[in-house]
Formats: sequence, structure tokens, C-alpha cells
Amino acid sequence: MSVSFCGLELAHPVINGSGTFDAIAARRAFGKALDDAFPFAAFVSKTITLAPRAGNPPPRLWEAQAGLVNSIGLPNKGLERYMSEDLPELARLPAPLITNVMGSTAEEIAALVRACDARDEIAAVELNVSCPNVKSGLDIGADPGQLEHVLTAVRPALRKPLIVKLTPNCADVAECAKAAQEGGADAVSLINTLRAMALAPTRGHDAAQPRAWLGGGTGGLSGAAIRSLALAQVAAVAERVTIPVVGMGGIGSTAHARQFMDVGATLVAVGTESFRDPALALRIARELHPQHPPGMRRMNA
Amino acid sequence: MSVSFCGLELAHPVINGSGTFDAIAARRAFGKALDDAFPFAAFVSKTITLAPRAGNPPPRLWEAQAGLVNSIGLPNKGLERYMSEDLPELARLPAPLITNVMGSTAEEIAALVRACDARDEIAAVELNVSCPNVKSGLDIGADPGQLEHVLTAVRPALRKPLIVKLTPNCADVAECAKAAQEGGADAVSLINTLRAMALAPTRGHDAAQPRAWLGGGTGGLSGAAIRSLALAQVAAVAERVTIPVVGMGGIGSTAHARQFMDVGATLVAVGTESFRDPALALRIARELHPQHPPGMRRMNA
Amino acid sequence: MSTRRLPVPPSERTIAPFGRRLLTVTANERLGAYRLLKAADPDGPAPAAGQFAMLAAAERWGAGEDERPYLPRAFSYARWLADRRSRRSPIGGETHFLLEDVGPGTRRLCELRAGERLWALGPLGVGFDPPEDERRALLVGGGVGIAPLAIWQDSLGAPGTVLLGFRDGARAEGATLLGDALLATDDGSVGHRGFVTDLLSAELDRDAHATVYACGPPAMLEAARALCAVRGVPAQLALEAGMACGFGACFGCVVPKRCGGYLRVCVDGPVVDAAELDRVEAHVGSPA
Amino acid sequence: MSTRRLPVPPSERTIAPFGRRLLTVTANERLGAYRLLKAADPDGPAPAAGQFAMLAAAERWGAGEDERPYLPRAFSYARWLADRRSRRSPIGGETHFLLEDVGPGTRRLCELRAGERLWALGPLGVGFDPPEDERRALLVGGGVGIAPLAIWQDSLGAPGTVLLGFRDGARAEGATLLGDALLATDDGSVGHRGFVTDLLSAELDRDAHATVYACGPPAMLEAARALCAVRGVPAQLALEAGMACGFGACFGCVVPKRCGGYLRVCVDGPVVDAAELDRVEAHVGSPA
Ligand SMILES: Cc1cc2nc3c(=O)[nH]c(=O)nc-3n(C[C@H](O)[C@H](O)[C@H](O)COP(=O)(O)OP(=O)(O)OC[C@H]3O[C@@H](n4cnc5c(N)ncnc54)[C@H](O)[C@@H]3O)c2cc1C
Ligand SMILES: Cc1cc2nc3c(=O)[nH]c(=O)nc-3n(C[C@H](O)[C@H](O)[C@H](O)COP(=O)(O)OP(=O)(O)OC[C@H]3O[C@@H](n4cnc5c(N)ncnc54)[C@H](O)[C@@H]3O)c2cc1C
Ligand SMILES: Cc1cc2nc3c(=O)[nH]c(=O)nc-3n(C[C@H](O)[C@H](O)[C@H](O)COP(=O)(O)O)c2cc1C
Ligand SMILES: Cc1cc2nc3c(=O)[nH]c(=O)nc-3n(C[C@H](O)[C@H](O)[C@H](O)COP(=O)(O)O)c2cc1C
Ligand code: FES
Ligand code: FES
Repeated sequence: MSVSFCGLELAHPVINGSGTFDAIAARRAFGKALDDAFPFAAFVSKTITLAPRAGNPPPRLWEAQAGLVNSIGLPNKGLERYMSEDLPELARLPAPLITNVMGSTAEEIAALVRACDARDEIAAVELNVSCPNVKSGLDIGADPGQLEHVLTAVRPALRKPLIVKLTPNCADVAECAKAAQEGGADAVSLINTLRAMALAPTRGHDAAQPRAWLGGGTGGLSGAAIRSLALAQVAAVAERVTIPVVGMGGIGSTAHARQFMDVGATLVAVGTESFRDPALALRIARELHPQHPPGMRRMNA
Repeated sequence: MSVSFCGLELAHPVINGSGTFDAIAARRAFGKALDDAFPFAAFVSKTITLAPRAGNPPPRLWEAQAGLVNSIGLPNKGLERYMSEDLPELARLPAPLITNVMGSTAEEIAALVRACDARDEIAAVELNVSCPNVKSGLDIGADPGQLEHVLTAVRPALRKPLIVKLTPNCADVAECAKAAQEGGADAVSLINTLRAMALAPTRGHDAAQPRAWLGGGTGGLSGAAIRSLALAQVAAVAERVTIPVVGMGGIGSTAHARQFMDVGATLVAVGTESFRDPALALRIARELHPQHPPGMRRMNA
Repeated sequence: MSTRRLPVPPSERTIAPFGRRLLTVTANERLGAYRLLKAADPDGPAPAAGQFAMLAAAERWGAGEDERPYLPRAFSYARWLADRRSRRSPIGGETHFLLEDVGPGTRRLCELRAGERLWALGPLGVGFDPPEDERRALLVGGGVGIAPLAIWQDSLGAPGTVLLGFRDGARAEGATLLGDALLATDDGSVGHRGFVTDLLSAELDRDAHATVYACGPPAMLEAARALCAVRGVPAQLALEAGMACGFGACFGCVVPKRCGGYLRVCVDGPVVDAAELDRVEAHVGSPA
Repeated sequence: MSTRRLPVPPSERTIAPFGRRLLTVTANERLGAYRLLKAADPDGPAPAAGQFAMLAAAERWGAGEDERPYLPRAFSYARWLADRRSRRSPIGGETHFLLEDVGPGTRRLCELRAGERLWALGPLGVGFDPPEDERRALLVGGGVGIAPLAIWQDSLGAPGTVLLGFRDGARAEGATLLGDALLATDDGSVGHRGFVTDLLSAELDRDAHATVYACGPPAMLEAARALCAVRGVPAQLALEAGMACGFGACFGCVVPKRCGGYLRVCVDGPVVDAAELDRVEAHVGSPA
């Protein structure tokens, strides 16, 4: 039931959403059982940036209606220590490694991508373009023109497949996907979390100045609550582009995974729902019909 | 506990979301009890267009996780019959009437607005700018420049307060709100439903070609599931504009209403949650503290 | 609760109290493949036959399959037993609903136990009209669609002719909800093997001076509509459609009208004159 | 289920099976203001004291206040009774959790009845380390935070010195979970009127050659940490934080480290050496 994706041969069509599974921490919790029953056909790392980031102050989590609002703030060791400390561990996983990177300028992104290009342990790169532009404050991925421009600049630095993780916080995600394709993306993945907010609970309504619950102020909504929004975005994107699409957003069952493939996703990613059961993706992969017609059709296209 | 909003004196800060309450139909179901305990401080009509619209073919409803996806398709009698048939009935309501209108060109909008200006039964106009632009396909409200341009053109046609109902399907809703203010809006309301999709359920996975469930193809998500997204958008808008903000999106309790006011909404609107209990808005209005600090502060500003 | 059955005044529509109210489950009885949910509705007005209520469990409404249900669900009043104290007032009684488990909402309601509570909004919609010019009432029901015919039979005060169709024997046990009925089952396990509409056409051939009251799956309703149409027999059809609100607010529950456009099942129906429709489409948003 | 209590091998961390598993509730007993939830965990390994599990009701997890809960909730193992059959294997036993109803998730778990099932992922995190150089174990608990001290007392094999603090008498009944403990209550209804940390400082003044094992509200943990720090007494603190996953995936459960940066309570804790922290911040995402 192998699936070919950007030249990679994957055991099945289910991967993880970046930042929703830490294989190294999971090894500490589940031991070798994790490697014996590794749920993902490819492992996507948490977003890596050039410089280390501590992430946002707590609280970082808010539980919403059938969803989760997080403001983790992309904590990571930074490129250098990721390469020296994490890569050897991740290379031992029984699945190809996709490294997710983010930068706020073309130069930063190029440096990240170049570093990934140099390491054989990395099979492909996923570029997170949900990074706020320093000038406009908008995600650099929200403006099709700017996105294509950045990609054209950085694409030559990578000989491996480039997946662009689109931002859902835009007016026309399909247009952004088209721009990514024009810019040289080999695939696009979506959706990332949607901008959300929560206020600290107040017992009764005390006069106390209301304050945001999340240490980061605002956060991103994920999980079951966003599935119908994600399905609409994935369908719109798959209609517009010819490159493969990685669909995600609230996938919590094999039926959900099929829906995303039915609207044109080649791969699906499980994110928040893994928090309810880390082995969920494994169950989905096993239950999925090996050659799922719509998925295959688009892949062989 | 009256609240002043764009020069209107309202009994309390709770109104209805356009298209989520049909006062005329409700009278048939609940009789005069509706008028005796009318839940809304002002009544917002369903969106009215120049020409009559039958709306989308069924199915029009999909129940999502703590949410509803609808593709009603803005059925309405058209401006002329709304004025002749509905207005007399709506004028008898114990609350001022806000007529919600939508057009796809500045000319259409101007005609609608002018007609509303001529009728004393109408206290204010809400302009729904979630209408797809014929050229770009994007909502006319999604592009700040275009929005300000349209508003500047139509604003002179109305001597009454103009509320602009923003579209949430944009990259930067606060920028759109600012544009609305520049264009002459007296208030902005948000959020409208978010583009969503659902596939028809398949018992097991039959080979049958998967098809969209909704007759309209895609629809809009509303209800509890979108509350954290709505709160973030309302907060962002209230920070950017000086005109009053009408906040809505999944409000289902007094606590929720307070949260929207805490982030800067002057009025709140109840929509989908009214479907669970048509008297919900009444309960919220009664439970709300009359002079809610943040709300008042912004109003007297 | 001491109650006695009272013929419900045959008025087309009872006005609902504004706002949902809490009912207390008094019993939840197995009726073959169905559940008969009984609840005390002390503040509810006597419904007109054919009207429905929007129901939701007061606790844990949601968290079923795909985190649903979220919105309340529509159910026909199957019976109304007026409280004795209110013999003179039409307020207060025990209400019965016939439930078929077809998804997360009905599943949750089917598991309610005596003493648990549910939210109800209703009575909603327009019910059945009594027959005109001495026509006999011909009640035709399919599956769980027999529910509104039971209360209609009560309010007519006379058994009349009742034809009921079911998929199988387990479902046919639901027929005990009504007085002496002629049965048909798809598998022939009870009564006539075949469609209830076979019985209907025989009845109409015998005596067409009748008004047909039909409720059931779309295919059955369409067959009944057609049978009546060719014979010029007036028919009132109780329709179903997926609903979000039940009181005309969402415009979600529409079915196409003969004259073009749509009608809202929740406020223009659920009972409609067959003449208003071209045909009964396989409805969506509720079980086929 | 025939079981016998076995001292749990004091290993810092037991590896969890990969994937959540279904447990069956065997009892849900009232313990003053708390509930003691007992469940059969035939496939679960014996946890190390201080470890926790992520729990969710198998049915109707959600649809509470604000449509929550959605994610599972973290609970310390309070006790582990190994199945007799598995005397030689560490697999299979009855697990106990002490619950305080503070919101939609705990409320749902508190209402589970014997025979109902719940999802469990665990044992997770790192537990307590035995005392070194003959120090005595000094167990200090506050409120529902006494839970991990009970299983720690079991696995130490000796009662040791146990100091427990509660808000009131109803909560103080939770103390029966552990062997002979000294009590303090805020309202003085039971034992010392005041803070459990008053008892702790007295104990440390009497004999500071101890290792302190503390679990409870942040204010209590911080007071205990400070008391130990000034006296150079080693302390192991069982922390709490709002969690989404429990296995290091979400980076949501962080607390600031002394040396800067954050540690993840679910994988670097919940039991941490007090020396790793500057101070215990009022944690968020779980009841104060
Ligand atoms: C006026 C009226 C009277 C009724 N009277 C009765 C009665 O007396 N007894 C009775 O048992 N039933 C009655 N029904 C039908 C009942 O309302 C439905 O069976 C119920 O709403 C189903 O809800 P559910 O959650 O159990 O299943 P759902 O899954 O919500 O609904 C089942 C059907 O809805 C569709 N569906 C599936 N998923 C979704 C989704 N996510 N969103 C929208 N649609 C979906 C499919 O077609 C599926 O077959 C009546 C309906 C109406 C309109
Ligand atoms: C390692 C560990 C061990 C634990 N052991 C135990 C134990 O043995 N027994 C026990 O009773 N408890 C224990 N807890 C605490 C328990 O996990 C929480 O009480 C539980 O998660 C609360 O969930 P809830 O849904 O009941 O209440 P919630 O409302 O989810 O949580 C209560 C607190 O979370 C915050 N909050 C409110 N709303 C939200 C929201 N929407 N999103 C995020 N946060 C919100 C507020 O601070 C509130 O006081 C432990 C926690 C941890 C981390
Ligand atoms: C706690 C958390 C952390 C995340 N971190 C990242 C990240 O580092 N990089 C990234 O591209 N996406 C990140 N995401 C987004 C997910 O990869 C995914 O796009 C999103 O959550 C939607 O999928 P889901 O609903 O299945 O979780 C994160 C999501 C969550 C919930
Ligand atoms: C069934 C339905 C119909 C709607 N019709 C309209 C409409 O005609 N015009 C409009 O501006 N908004 C319309 N809306 C959007 C609501 O007014 C509101 O902005 C949105 O539903 C979010 O609020 P809620 O989550 O409280 O429902 C509609 C929403 C629903 C659910
Ligand atoms: S169900 Fe909402 S209009 Fe009929
Ligand atoms: S709870 Fe997810 S990392 Fe700790």
C-alpha cells in the first residue's frame, strides 16, 4: 500500500502535523514500542528556526469547543543544535524525515533550506510560511505575490522536495497555493492553525480587568472544530494546483482521512487528535484502503 | 440599562445575527409572546438583495462539531416585496429595525441603501460585504482598498447609521474594518460565517464518487465552534477602529457575551445559538450587567 | 403522574411557549425496534396532531459520533395525555415520542432514563386538518413516521382506517401505538408482504371518498401522493427535512414547491397539502 | 477482581504501552469532598509512584460546560493493586485515582459508574526517587495533591512521616487514603489550624535529615520548596500544569527552569528536583 509523494516512497498516506508529535520525547514515554509501531509514513519535525527560541510564556493551551487553542510560540533549539543533537536521533526513526523550517526573510529561509539540503538524514523540507512579516505583520504566506517571490529566491538552495505549509489566515488560500507552485514548491500542506483567542475565566464577573488567557496573547485553533474549514481549504487548493497536497485539520478517524483524500489530498496529517491517542495515526493507516482512488488519481497525474 | 449605538438608544446590548431569526415566522410559531418578550434590542433582517432569490437547493444544513455549516444562499423576496410585505410587519416589532442588504456592485448597493433611507421604519442599515466579487470571486469585503472604494461611493446615499458586516474570510480583518471606517461606516459587525465544506456521509466506503453534502457545494461555519476565532477577530478590530463594533460568533451564554464586550464590542449578536433556544438572547440581556465597563467606555469614546 | 387521555382539539396549530423548557422523562419503553419516550410537560400546551417539538437532552447533548449532536432534533408528538388537574385548561400533560436510533442525536435521546431531563421547544409547525365533506380519514404510515398518526387517531376520536408499513417484524411492533391497523412489511414477517401503499391503493379502489393522512419515508410519501393524485383524493403529507431551528429562523429545512420556490417544513409544514408539491423528493438531513 | 497490594518497585519511570487503552471502572467511592475512582487495568504496567495517566471517559467525553472536555485529563496514580495472577509479571492490576470536581472533565469522570469504561494512556512522566544517604522520607500533600503520595507510601513500604493539608473537613477525609498522617486544615476543623507547611517547618526543625516529597497547590509547593531550600533539605516536587497530550508532543505544559528556558511537566516531570526551579509559579490550566 505504498504511496509515492514527491519522489519519496511512503509506506502509507498518513504523516504527522508539524509540532504535534515529538518522536524523541515519545521514545522516552513509550520506549521501543514507538519504533516498532511507528504511526507515521514520514515524520515531520517541529518548526526549526535559525536561532533558538524559548517559546511563549505559559499558559500555552486553551481548550475550545472540540478544539485546542495553542500559543506555543515555536520553541526550538535552533538550527545548529537541531542538526547536532536531534538529527542523529530522528535519523533512527523507521520513517523518512521531513524537517519543517521557518524564517522571516528570504535570506533566513535560504540558510535554513541550504543546511537541510546538506544532510542526508533529511528527506524533504517543509517550509512554514505562517511567519509574520516584520513590516506588514501579516503571515508571509498570506500574500500570493510575496510568497512566490520568496520561494523563487530560496528554491535553488534545495535539491530535495520542498513542501510549503500554507497559512489559512488569508483571503484566498487556493491563490496562495498556486503561487507556491509557481514559486517551485513540490507540494503544499494545509491547514495550519487559525488565529484564535481566549480570555482568562472569571468566576462570576469580577471587576478585574479582563485579560487574555494565553501567555502569547492570541493563539491558533486546531482539532475537530476546524475540520469543516480545513476540508473546504484543502478542496479549493487541490482544485487549483497540480502538485500533491497534504491535507490536515481535525482529522480524527479513518473516515475523516478519506474525506480529505476524496477532495484531493495525496497525504493526510494527524495533529491534535494524536493528543487524544498517540496511536491514532497508526489505526488510520491500517484502516485506510491501500490504493485510495482519488488520492492515487492525483498522484499519478 | 439602555445603550446608545450610532445614535440609537437601545434597551440593552443584545441583537440578532442577520439571517438567524425570522421575526415574522417566529410570530406564527410563538404568537404575541414573542412581542411581549422580544429578545433583541434591535432586530436585524435577513440579507435583502435587489432581485428576489430562491436560495440554494437542499440540503442546506450540515451539523459540525459544536457548529453548523449552512449554505442557505440568501433566499429573500427582493427589495420591492421586502418593502411592501415585510416592512409593515417588522415595523410592529418592539425594537428598532436594522435592514441588512447586499449587492455585488456599488450601483446595486447604492440603490438598496437609497431605498432604505426613504423608509422611516428602518432605523439603520447593515451592509453585508461577504458577497463574492464577480471578477475576483473574493468577497468584496476581503480587499480593504476595494471595500473603502465601494463605501465611499455609496455612503452619501444614506442619512441613517451604516453598519458594515465584515467578512472573516480575509487576511487581515482589522485592516478591512479600518477601511470600512475610512469609507464612512458608523459601525462594523463581525464575524460572518467561515467558508466550510462537508461531504455526504458514506456508509462504509462505497466506491461511489464522493460528493459535497450541501446543495450549494460549500457553506459557512457558525456556532460554538467559531467562538475563539470570532473573539480574536473582534478584539483585533476593536483595537484598530474608533467606531462601535458589533461582536458575534458562537455566543451562547452571558459569559460569552461579556467576553466579546471585554475585548471591545459595544453590542453583541446572537445567531446560531438561538436555534438551540430562541429565548437565549433574552436571558443574556437580562443577565448582562447594565453598564458593562469596556462596552460603555468605548461607546462614550 | 395521574393522567387521562383526552381527545386533542383538532386545531391545525397550537402556539408554542416562547423559549425552550425542561421536561422530565417519565419512561423510556422499548417498542420493537423503537423507543417510546414519555415525558412530563407540565407547562406545555396540548399539541395539534402533526405538530412536532425540537428536543435535546439536558445533559451531555453532544460528544457522540463526530462530537455531535449540537443542535436539537425534531420529533413528532406521538401522543398527549392531558393532566387531570388541567381538564379545563389545555396546559400540562404527558407527551410521548416514538424514537428510532439513526444517529448521535436519536441515540442520546434513546438512552434517556426516567427522571432525566430534556429540553423541548414546541409544539411547532402546522398539523393535520380534519376531513371535509364526510370523507373518511385514511391514515397511512411508514416506519417511525407512524408517530403523528397515533395522536391524530386520538384527536379524531375514532379509529378510522389505518394502514402501516414497516421494514421488518421488529419495527412492526411499533404498530401497537395505534388502534387496529392493517400491516405490511417488506419481508412479509407481519401482514401483507410488500408496501403499505399496496394496501392504500386497494383501500382507495374500494372507496375513494377519503382524505389520506400520510407520514413516512419519502418514497412511501411519493407513492401515496401519486396514488391520491390520479384518483383526485385529497392527501395531507407530514414531511421531514433536516432542521436547525424548527421555528423558521434558519431557512434550512426547505422542500421545493409545485409553483416554484421552496417551503419551510418547520413553519409551512410539516403537514402539507399534497397539492402543494410536484413530488416528494428523497429528503435529506433525516433518515431515509 | 481478586487483588492484593504489592509494593510497587521504586523505579523512576515505567514505560507506557504505545496508545491509549480501555479500563473498566470497578468502583467510584465518595471520599469526603473527593471521589476515589477504581478501574481494572489488565494490560497496564505497574506505574512508578508519581507517574500519571491521561484519562477520558469512553462515552460522552464532551458536551459539558462550553461543550468541553475535548482532550484527556492528567491524573496521578494514587494506588496500584497488582492482579494476583501477575505476581511475577508487572502487568495488570487495579488502579485508583483520586478526583476533585473542578470543571467539565473531572465532573464527567466523577460521575462514572462501575462497569463504565474510560480511556487511559500511561503511566507517563517521571516519578519519585527514593531518599539517599539514610534520609527519612517526609511526605507533604495538599488537597487532591495527596494522591501520588499514597502510592509513594505504598512503594516505600513504610508509612514514613506524612503531613497533609486541606481546605476543610470534607476534604480532610481524603487523608484516609494514606497511613497515619498529621493533618492541617485552613479552617481548623481537623488537626492543626493553618497550613501543612507549618507542620513541615516544625518537622524539619526537629530533624532535617530528610528528603521531602511534596504535591499540592502551587502556593504550598512554593512554601515547601523555600523551607527546604533554606535548610538545604532535598525536595522532590510533583508539579501540575495544563496538558494537552501528556507525552511531550505539544510543548504546552511548561514551567520556567532556574537555568532559564522551560521544562515540560509531562516528560521532564511531573516530579522534579526542587533545585531545578527558581520558584513554583501559580500554575495555570489546572485548579489552584
Ligand atoms: C417534523 C419532523 C418530525 C420528525 N419526527 C420524528 C419522530 O417522531 N421520530 C423519529 O425517530 N424521528 C423523527 N424525525 C426525524 C429525526 O428528526 C431525525 O431522525 C434526527 O434529526 C436524526 O438525528 P441524529 O443525530 O440521530 O442523526 P443524524 O446523523 O443527525 O441524521 C441522520 C441523517 O442526517 C444526515 N446527516 C448525517 N450526518 C449529518 C450532519 N453532520 N449534518 C446534517 N445531516 C447529517 C444523513 O442523511 C443521516 O441519514 C422527524 C423529523 C422532522 C423534520
Ligand atoms: C501531572 C498531573 C497530575 C494530576 N493529578 C490529579 C489528581 O490526581 N487528581 C485530580 O483531581 N486532579 C489532578 N490533576 C489536575 C487535573 O488534571 C485537572 O484538575 C483537570 O485537568 C481539570 O480539568 P476540568 O475539565 O475538570 O477543568 P478545567 O476547567 O479544564 O480546568 C480547571 C482549570 O483550568 C483552567 N481552565 C478553565 N477553562 C479552561 C480552558 N477552556 N482551557 C484550558 N484551561 C482552562 C482554569 O485555571 C481552571 O481552574 C493533575 C494534573 C497534572 C498535570
Ligand atoms: C500544539 C501545536 C503545535 C504546533 N506546532 C506547529 C509547528 O511548530 N509548525 C507548524 O507548521 N505547525 C504547527 N502546528 C499546526 C499543526 O501542524 C496543524 O497544521 C494544525 O494543528 C491543524 O491540524 P490538526 O487540527 O490535526 O491539529 C501546531 C499545532 C498544535 C496544536
Ligand atoms: C443559517 C444562517 C443564515 C445566515 N444568514 C445570514 C444573512 O442572511 N446575512 C448575514 O449577514 N449573515 C448571515 N448569517 C451569519 C450570522 O449573522 C452570523 O454572522 C454568524 O452565523 C456567526 O454568528 P453565530 O455563530 O452566533 O451564528 C447567517 C448564519 C446562519 C447560521
Ligand atoms: S428548521 Fe430552521 S427554518 Fe426550518
Ligand atoms: S502536555 Fe503536551 S508536552 Fe506536556
